[in-house]
Amino acid sequence: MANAIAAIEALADVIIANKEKLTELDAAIGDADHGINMTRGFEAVRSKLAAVEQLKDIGSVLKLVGMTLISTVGGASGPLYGTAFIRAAAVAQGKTVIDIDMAAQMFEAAIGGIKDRGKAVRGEKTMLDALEPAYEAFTQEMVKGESLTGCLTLATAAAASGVEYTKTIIATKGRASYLGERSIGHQDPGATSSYLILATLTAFAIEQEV
Amino acid sequence: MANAIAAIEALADVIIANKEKLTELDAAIGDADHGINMTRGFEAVRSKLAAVEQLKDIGSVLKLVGMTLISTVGGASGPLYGTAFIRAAAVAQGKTVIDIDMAAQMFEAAIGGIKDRGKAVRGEKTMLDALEPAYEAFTQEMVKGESLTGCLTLATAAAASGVEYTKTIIATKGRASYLGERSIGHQDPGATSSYLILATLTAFAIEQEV
Amino acid sequence: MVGIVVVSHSGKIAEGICELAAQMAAPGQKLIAAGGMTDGDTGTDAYKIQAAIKAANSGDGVLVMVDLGSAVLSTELAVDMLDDELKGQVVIADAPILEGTVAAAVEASIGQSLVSVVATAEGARELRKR
Amino acid sequence: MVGIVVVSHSGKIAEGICELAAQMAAPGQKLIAAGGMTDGDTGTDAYKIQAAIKAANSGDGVLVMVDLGSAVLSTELAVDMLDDELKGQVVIADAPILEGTVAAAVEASIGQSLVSVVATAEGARELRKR
Ligand SMILES: Nc1ncnc2c1ncn2[C@@H]1O[C@H](COP(=O)(O)OP(=O)(O)O)[C@@H](O)[C@H]1O
Ligand SMILES: Nc1ncnc2c1ncn2[C@@H]1O[C@H](COP(=O)(O)OP(=O)(O)O)[C@@H](O)[C@H]1O
Ligand SMILES: [Mg+2]
Ligand SMILES: [Mg+2]
Ligand SMILES: [Mg+2]
Ligand SMILES: [Mg+2]
Repeated sequence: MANAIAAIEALADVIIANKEKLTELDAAIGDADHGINMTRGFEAVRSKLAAVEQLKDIGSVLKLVGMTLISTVGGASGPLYGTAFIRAAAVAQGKTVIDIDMAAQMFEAAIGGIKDRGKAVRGEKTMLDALEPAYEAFTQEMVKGESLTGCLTLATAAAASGVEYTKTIIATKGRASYLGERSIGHQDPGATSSYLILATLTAFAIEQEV
Repeated sequence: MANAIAAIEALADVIIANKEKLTELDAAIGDADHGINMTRGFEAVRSKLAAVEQLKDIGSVLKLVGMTLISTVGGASGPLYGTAFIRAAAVAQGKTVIDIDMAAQMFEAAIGGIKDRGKAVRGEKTMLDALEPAYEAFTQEMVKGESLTGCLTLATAAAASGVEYTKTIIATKGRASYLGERSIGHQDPGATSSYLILATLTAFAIEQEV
Repeated sequence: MVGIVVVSHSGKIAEGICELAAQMAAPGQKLIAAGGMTDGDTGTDAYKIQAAIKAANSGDGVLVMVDLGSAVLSTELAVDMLDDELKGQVVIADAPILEGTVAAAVEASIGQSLVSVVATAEGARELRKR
Repeated sequence: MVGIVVVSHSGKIAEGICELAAQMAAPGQKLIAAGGMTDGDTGTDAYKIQAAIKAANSGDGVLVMVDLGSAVLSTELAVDMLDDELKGQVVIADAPILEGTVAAAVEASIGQSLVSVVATAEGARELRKR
C-alpha cells in the first residue's frame, strides 16, 4: 500500500500548492472556495492516512480518501470526488498493484460516479470536460497497446485541452450556471483540479517505472 | 394629556395581564407569540411614556405609541397596530380632548390603517373581524344620538361577537392561513387583542364620565 | 410524524430556519438542522446530513430541505448511504428552503403523511409574498 | 450597483443568507441583513428595515428580500416611511428569500439594473433543485 499512499500524498501536495490558483478560478465564476475546499479535504486525507493503522489493499486507501473528501470538502466537489474515489476503490478492492486494465476500470468507475452524482454531461463546464476526453484518450491508446504511463500521459494531455475548452463554453451545472453566458471566457475550477489530479498521478506512475 | 396617557397605561395593563391568553390562542393557529409580542410592545410604550418630557397633544401620545409598537412588537400585529395608532394620531393632532365625532374619525382612521397595511378584508379571521363590526355599531349608535360611552359600549359588544365569529371561519391572511380549514374552531388572537383594547378604552371612558 | 431535515451551506441558516419553523409547528415536531461543515466552515457534509436524517426519522419518513445545488449532491449521497428501508422513506423537496420548511412543518406536525408533507413543501413555491 | 436588503424574522437567517450570497457576488456588493428585533428576539422591525434600505442604497435602487408575510408588512411600512425619492427605487421581491437573494446578488454585482435584479430574484422561484 505504500505506493498508493505515496500517490495520494503527491495529490495532496499538488492540490495544496494550487490552493490559490483554484480559488481564484472559482472567484470568477463561483464562490471562491474550490482551492480552499480541496485543500481542506486533502489535508484531512493526509491526517487520516497518518493516523490509520494498516490499510490492507488499494481499495481501502481509496475508500478512506473518498470518505474523507465527502466529509471535509464542503462544496459540490466533495460528494463528486468523494464518490469518484469510492467507486474506484470498489474496483481496487483486494488489489495491491494496479495494471493497465484495472487502471482503465478504475478511471471509468470514477467518472461514472461523478456522472451519477452530478447528473452532468460533457459540455456543461465541469470536471467532466477534463475527465471524459482524458478517459477516451486513455482507452484509445490502451487498445493500441500503449503502456500504462503512455496512456496516462496522453490522457493528461487530453485533460489539459479539456480545461482549455471549458473557457469557451457556458456553465449549465453548479454555481457557475448562475452566470449563464457570462461564464464564457473563464476556466472551470473543477476541470482544473481534475487535470491536476491526473497530471500528478501520471507523473507518479512515470516515477515508479524508472 | 394626562387622560390619554392614563388610557394607554390601562391598555398596557390589560395586554400584559392577557399575555398568556393571547399567546395560547396564537399557539393554536400561529406561532405562539401574540401575547409576547403585544406585551413587549406595551412594556416599551410604558417606558417611553415614562421617559418622555412633555407631550403637547393626544396626537403626540398616540404617535409615540404607534412608533414604539412598530419597533418592538415584532409580529404582523406590530406594523398593523402601529399604523392604526399613527393614523389615529393624525386625527388627534393638536387636540387635547376627544369628543364623539373625533372618536369616530380616529376609529375609522385606525381601521383604515390596518386595512391599508394588511390588505385584509372582513371575514379573513383577523383583527378586522372584531374592529369593523365594532366601528359599524359605534356609528350606528352615534347617528341615533348615543353618548360616546354608549357608542363605545355597543362597539365593544360587537367586537366580542366578532371574536366569537372568528372561531367559525378559515384564516386566509397571516400565519394562521398555513392551517387552511384547520384554523376553523379557533379564536383569532389579533381579533381578541383588538377586543381587549376596545373594552379597555370603553371602561376607561366610562370611568372618566363618573 | 414526518421528520424534517434542513440542509444549508450555513449553520446559521439551517438553525435559524429550524427555529422559525418550530414556532409554527407542534412541540414534538422533529426539525433537525444540518448546516455547514463540522469545523463551522461554509459547506455541506453528507455524513452530517445522514446523521440528521436518522435523527429525524421516527418511522413515518423524512423530508429534506436543501439550499443550493451542491447541498443536493451531498444529500443524495447521504441518502445513498442509508440502509434500504430508510432510503425509501426520504424525499428531497424541490422547494424553496425557508418557505417550504415553514409550510411543511405545519403540515407534518398535524400528522400528515410524507407525500402530503412533500406536496406542501413544494407548494410553497407558489406562496405569494405581496 | 443595486443594493440588497435581507429581511427575516431571525437575525441568524438574515446574516447567514447575506454571507452565502456574498460568496457568489463581487466584493463591493451591498448585502444588508435586517433580521430579528433589536433585542435579538424573533420578529421584524420596520425601523431596522428602513435603516438597512438606506444603508443598501447607493443610487441605483434597492431590492428587499423577505421571509414570511409579516416581514412584508414591516417592509412596506418601512418603505412608506422613506423619503419620496428613495421610495420609488425600492422593490420588495415576490421571491423565495434564500434562492432569490443568491441569484440576485450575482446579477446586482455585475452592475445590472434594479428591474433586471428584481426579475432575477423572482425567477429564482423557478430554479429546480433536483
Ligand atoms: N453537477 C456537477 N457535475 C460535475 N461537476 C460539477 C457539478 N457541479 C459542480 N461541479 C464541479 O465542481 C466545481 C466547483 O467545486 P467547489 O467550488 O468545490 O464547489 P461549490 O461550487 O459547491 O463551491 C465546478 O468547477 C465544477 O467543475
Ligand atoms: N394581513 C393582516 N391584516 C389584518 N390582521 C392581520 C393580518 N395578518 C395578521 N393579522 C393579525 O395579526 C395576528 C397575529 O399577530 P402576531 O402573532 O403578533 O404576529 P405574527 O403572526 O407575525 O406572529 C392575527 O391573529 C391576526 O389577527
Ligand atoms: Mg466553489
Ligand atoms: Mg462552495
Ligand atoms: Mg404570532
Ligand atoms: Mg410571530
